[in-house]
Amino acid sequence: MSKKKKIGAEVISQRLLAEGIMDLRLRTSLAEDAKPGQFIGVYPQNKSTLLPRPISICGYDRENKELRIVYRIAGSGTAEFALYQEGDNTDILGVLGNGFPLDKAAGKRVVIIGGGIGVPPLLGLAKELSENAASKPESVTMVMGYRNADTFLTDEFENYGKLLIATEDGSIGTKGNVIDACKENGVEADVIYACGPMPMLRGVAAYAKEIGAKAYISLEERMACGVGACLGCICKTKEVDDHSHVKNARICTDGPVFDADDLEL
Amino acid sequence: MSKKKKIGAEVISQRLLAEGIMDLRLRTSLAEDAKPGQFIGVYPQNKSTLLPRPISICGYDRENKELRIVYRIAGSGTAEFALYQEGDNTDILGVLGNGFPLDKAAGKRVVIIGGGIGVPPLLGLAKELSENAASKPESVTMVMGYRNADTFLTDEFENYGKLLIATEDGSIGTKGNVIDACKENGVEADVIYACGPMPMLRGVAAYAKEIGAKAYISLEERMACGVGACLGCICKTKEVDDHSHVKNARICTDGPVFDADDLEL
Amino acid sequence: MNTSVNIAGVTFKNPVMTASGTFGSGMEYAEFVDLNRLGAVVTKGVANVPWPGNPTPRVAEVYGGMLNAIGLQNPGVDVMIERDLPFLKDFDTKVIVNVCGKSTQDYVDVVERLADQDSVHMLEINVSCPNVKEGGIAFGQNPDALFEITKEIKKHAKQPIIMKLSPNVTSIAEMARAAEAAGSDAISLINTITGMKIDIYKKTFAIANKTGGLSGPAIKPVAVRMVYEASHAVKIPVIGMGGIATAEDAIEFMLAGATGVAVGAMNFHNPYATIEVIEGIERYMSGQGIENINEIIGAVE
Amino acid sequence: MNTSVNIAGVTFKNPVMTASGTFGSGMEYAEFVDLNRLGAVVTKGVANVPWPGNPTPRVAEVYGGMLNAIGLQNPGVDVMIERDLPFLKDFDTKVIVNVCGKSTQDYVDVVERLADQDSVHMLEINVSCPNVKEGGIAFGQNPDALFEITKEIKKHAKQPIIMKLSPNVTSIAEMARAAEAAGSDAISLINTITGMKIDIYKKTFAIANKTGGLSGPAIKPVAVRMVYEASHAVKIPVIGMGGIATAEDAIEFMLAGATGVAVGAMNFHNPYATIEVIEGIERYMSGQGIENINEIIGAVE
Ligand SMILES: Cc1cc2nc3c(=O)[nH]c(=O)nc-3n(C[C@H](O)[C@H](O)[C@H](O)COP(=O)(O)OP(=O)(O)OC[C@H]3O[C@@H](n4cnc5c(N)ncnc54)[C@H](O)[C@@H]3O)c2cc1C
Ligand SMILES: Cc1cc2nc3c(=O)[nH]c(=O)nc-3n(C[C@H](O)[C@H](O)[C@H](O)COP(=O)(O)OP(=O)(O)OC[C@H]3O[C@@H](n4cnc5c(N)ncnc54)[C@H](O)[C@@H]3O)c2cc1C
Ligand SMILES: Cc1cc2nc3c(=O)[nH]c(=O)nc-3n(C[C@H](O)[C@H](O)[C@H](O)COP(=O)(O)O)c2cc1C
Ligand SMILES: Cc1cc2nc3c(=O)[nH]c(=O)nc-3n(C[C@H](O)[C@H](O)[C@H](O)COP(=O)(O)O)c2cc1C
Ligand code: FES
Ligand code: FES
Repeated sequence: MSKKKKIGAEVISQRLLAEGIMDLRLRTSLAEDAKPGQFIGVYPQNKSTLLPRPISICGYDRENKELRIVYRIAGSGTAEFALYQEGDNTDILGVLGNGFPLDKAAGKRVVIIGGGIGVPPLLGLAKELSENAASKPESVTMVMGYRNADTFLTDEFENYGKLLIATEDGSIGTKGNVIDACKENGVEADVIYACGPMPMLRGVAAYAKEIGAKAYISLEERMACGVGACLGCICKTKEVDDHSHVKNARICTDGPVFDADDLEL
Repeated sequence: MSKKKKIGAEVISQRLLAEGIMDLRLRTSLAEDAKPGQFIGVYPQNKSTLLPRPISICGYDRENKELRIVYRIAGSGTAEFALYQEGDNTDILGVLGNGFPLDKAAGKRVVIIGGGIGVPPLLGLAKELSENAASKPESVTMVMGYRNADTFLTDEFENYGKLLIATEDGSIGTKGNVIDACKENGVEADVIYACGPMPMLRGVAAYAKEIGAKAYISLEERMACGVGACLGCICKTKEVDDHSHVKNARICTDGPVFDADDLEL
Repeated sequence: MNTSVNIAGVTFKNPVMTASGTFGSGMEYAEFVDLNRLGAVVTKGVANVPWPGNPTPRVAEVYGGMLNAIGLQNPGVDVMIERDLPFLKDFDTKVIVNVCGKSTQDYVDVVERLADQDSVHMLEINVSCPNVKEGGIAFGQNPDALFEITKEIKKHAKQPIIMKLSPNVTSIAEMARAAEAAGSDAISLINTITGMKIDIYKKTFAIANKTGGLSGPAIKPVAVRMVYEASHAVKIPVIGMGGIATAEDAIEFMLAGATGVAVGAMNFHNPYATIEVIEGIERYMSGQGIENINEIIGAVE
Repeated sequence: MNTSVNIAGVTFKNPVMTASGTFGSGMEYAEFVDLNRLGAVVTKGVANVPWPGNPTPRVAEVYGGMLNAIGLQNPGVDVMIERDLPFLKDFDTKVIVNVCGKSTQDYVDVVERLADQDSVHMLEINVSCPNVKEGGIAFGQNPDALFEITKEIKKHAKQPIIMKLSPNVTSIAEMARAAEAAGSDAISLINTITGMKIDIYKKTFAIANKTGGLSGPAIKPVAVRMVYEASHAVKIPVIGMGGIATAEDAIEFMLAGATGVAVGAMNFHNPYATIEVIEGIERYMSGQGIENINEIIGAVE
């Protein structure tokens, strides 16, 4: 693994994917080190805001040094990013975080579960699992939850296996959340990878227990440094860990992906 | 006179005039109210800097709503302005200040003296005096001081009368300052208009006394509001004035142009 | 929708005021803003006699804000009565006169001169200006001194008084309690935080007075915290200020416990800021289904 | 060109350090920065036993800076001795361990445990963290308490000590004098200024602890002022921090009176900040014809 860097990146393209959801491709050497489930920090130019915005890696083309992020316009930083156009430059910090443990998938029935803006990092995971011989699963099912019919990335997920959709308003797929969709479809799994809001992740962890699967879930927390130095972004673990010695893992470096069994959710 | 405004302006063009000196033309309705010796506040976009930059009006085309400013890159705000290109937008505050008292020029031998970045506002003055019948002077002499041969606006001044140049290094015109140039050329005057650094303005005031002329000089001071509210930009006056009642005039509203006789220089 | 608030018996059409010293006496900004729309105009500090203030440079820009050391230049209370109050009387807004002094007697003199001025609705007593050597700050940094001067001023004031507190203290709650105990009708905070800027090339202070008061968005988190602490320490109403630029900022202060809010240095960045804050508060209220603005005061506990 | 400074008998190759809590124990930023180039690495605060810290959210962004209420999470001094100090020993830089505690005895325990650690060159005593209820801040806001704890720690410390002062006080000069009188070898300032941020849509505090410490460029003018006041109040050396992002910022602190300077929150904005500050100071010195960096310390009076 190469060193983390703060580095300039050039915008290759940007487009609107769904209401308030942007798809941004960057040219950066960081792509060479990217793994699914990792993230980068994107720095706004606006000098009133100094902290990097953590955004998951949605996809990468290592050879062409392309990194893809898909994000929701949530505040001043992402609103600024949404204005970037081809040829613009931006500063990014990365590659950050551990990423999904691919090796756990080998030969297993894998289910990938995403909700809302937790969906994008799972696309990179689905792609990697389909392409990477070493971690080839027995099967891959994907379950993605959206608010309504304004979904995004679904066409791309379909390239990598069976896709189930849940929508809150029932306009597409199962009416309800991703767990409802899993149950409705009797989804079975040995290994679950998930990313989404905390209530969903709690549901996933419980469902995994129920069906006897391992769950690897990606968490979110407010961050400052992004590199494990400030202790801003901790989550509670069941056991005392090596770093903190107080049952606090750093999401930015020890995570963002954790074995659900290790967490106090 | 119309009300002061904070208003968006569109960049018509920008070019480099001399090393570190920029010539920026803006499309703005404020041009309709502009007078020589007045200034505008230009707001940087950089959110770490919130105060407007006071920049003198160098020229204006009232009909086409064009305002011209010529400024030196002196810090972060002006460095940002220097990057503006045709079609960019910027916020400006104006029109600010009193401007030169044109009526004092009517039928008089007028001398216009400028030094360094005090030169630009005098171009607008020279033009107005040459065009405005009501304030037509008997004669106009212009004396501009620069550091070296890297002068600016001299070709344009020459359209409006006799131009004398002083350079610190003697590479063009008189070696020395503007007062040296006046003395060397035996410049006579009834009325002097001047803008430049404080030591020069003190010299101008003394020279005016010597030759029995009235001097109207434009001052500079650090400003916050630009509209007379904060009392940040005062200069010392000889008499108690109506506003402050403590011999402090506000350069941004009572000035920037003052009768030198009224000031405690 | 009800946007009016009551502070010490005075009703303001909305909670949005101007911060003293950043809005002249209203005249300068009347070109930009319809003063009739403001909750109140708070004037520049006025003393018993004219004050010349400090030498220049008096202002300097810093990251996200500015330093000032005007030094309370003012034309004296007589000029205020002859010139500024008649001007303000014609507007449908409340008028709060900010009062400064060097001694207790100075303050009392001003307060007494203003006693019969009907157009003055409240008095804001500035005991927190960091920029004058012998000025009010001595009163503003010591709870006993604050108590004494508040008590004395209260004896002479005909209008309700607002003691304006300094943030340059260890415990703002203690200062708030001292003001309340001495009978202040309300408090306002924060005044500027003492700061310094040095020009490393000229090797001089950016402000002739060496230090200046820091204001602007940079100080907002400190101001919100102090408004929260002060409003939880006393029962009298609190007027909050410090870096307010937008309606969101103003609402943050109100949720923290402010009944009134004032826009200061950001008038210089955006002369329309006060009006935009008023309009933004109304939008927030309708967006959130809030009928009465008083519901949001201190609503985050 | 001489960029080395001496603080309480310890020689630093340059005045640039890391601010405690913003640089881990150096390990995390070693990927970005050659630690050998730093004047010193100042570690995250460490207590006698592991501390879990505060609930999340612990950090929030504000205009020109951030709030934090980490609450001094730390793995305890034993882990520091077994893991962090051996790591740091391999670098050619000075190591300053930041010490926190809830009682005088807590501090003394840590100081004694570190007494025989040769790789620790100085101890910075954090009596100014605003984010722990029973923590050091009580010592940091009262000159008598500061005097007592300093005296007690000084009795037990083998390395020279630096008392780290809180800006949340009425008189920083008084605090500096108390630390000096009790025998502190140096002082550092400022720790964060207590602030608050409220999310007006969620109607909650942005930081779970309600208040957090404000740091970053927003606080620089306050920090420079306090460094100036403190360094004029005492003879012991001062280490300055608060919003330093560039060499210009660092030089401003030194001109105001700081012998050392630390980069804190701005490491998060620019992980190379420390190195850029070091290089920028050298450029400034050659540009200004300054041979010895000690010439600029306190040069603006
Ligand atoms: C590991 C990780 C991966 C993420 N991946 C994605 C992604 O792929 N796509 C996506 O749209 N969003 C993602 N997020 C959330 C994203 O970081 C926030 O939406 C973003 O920071 C908002 O910034 P802003 O300036 O627009 O909002 P503002 O509200 O203006 O931001 C203010 C501050 O709060 C922080 N902040 C605000 N919301 C969040 C949040 N939900 N999580 C963490 N910090 C926040 C910002 O970083 C900034 O420091 C991820 C968060 C984490 C922690
Ligand atoms: C009435 C008036 C008219 C002016 N006209 C011109 C002009 O036509 N052309 C021109 O090049 N310059 C002019 N100046 C000077 C110009 O305002 C400054 O050079 C400019 O503000 C520098 O901004 P900055 O952000 O680049 O520098 P910075 O140093 O980064 O600015 C920091 C702060 O200091 C203020 N400041 C810095 N230098 C000055 C200065 N000399 N005078 C006043 N404020 C200053 C800035 O406005 C800002 O608030 C004028 C000044 C005044 C008062
Ligand atoms: C230029 C200027 C002048 C000020 N003059 C006064 C004053 O006369 N009396 C007073 O009580 N406060 C004065 N203040 C303080 C403001 O009223 C306000 O308390 C402070 O600036 C914080 O608010 P802000 O960040 O919105 O500016 C002044 C502030 C500035 C910037
Ligand atoms: C995330 C964070 C954690 C901190 N932890 C500590 C600490 O453990 N001990 C301490 O003395 N100061 C701590 N501080 C304060 C900094 O060392 C520094 O004094 C302050 O942040 C001001 O400097 P800055 O503006 O450059 O960040 C912390 C600051 C931050 C931002
Ligand atoms: S964000 Fe700093 S430790 Fe994770
Ligand atoms: S800049 Fe505010 S009064 Fe002139």
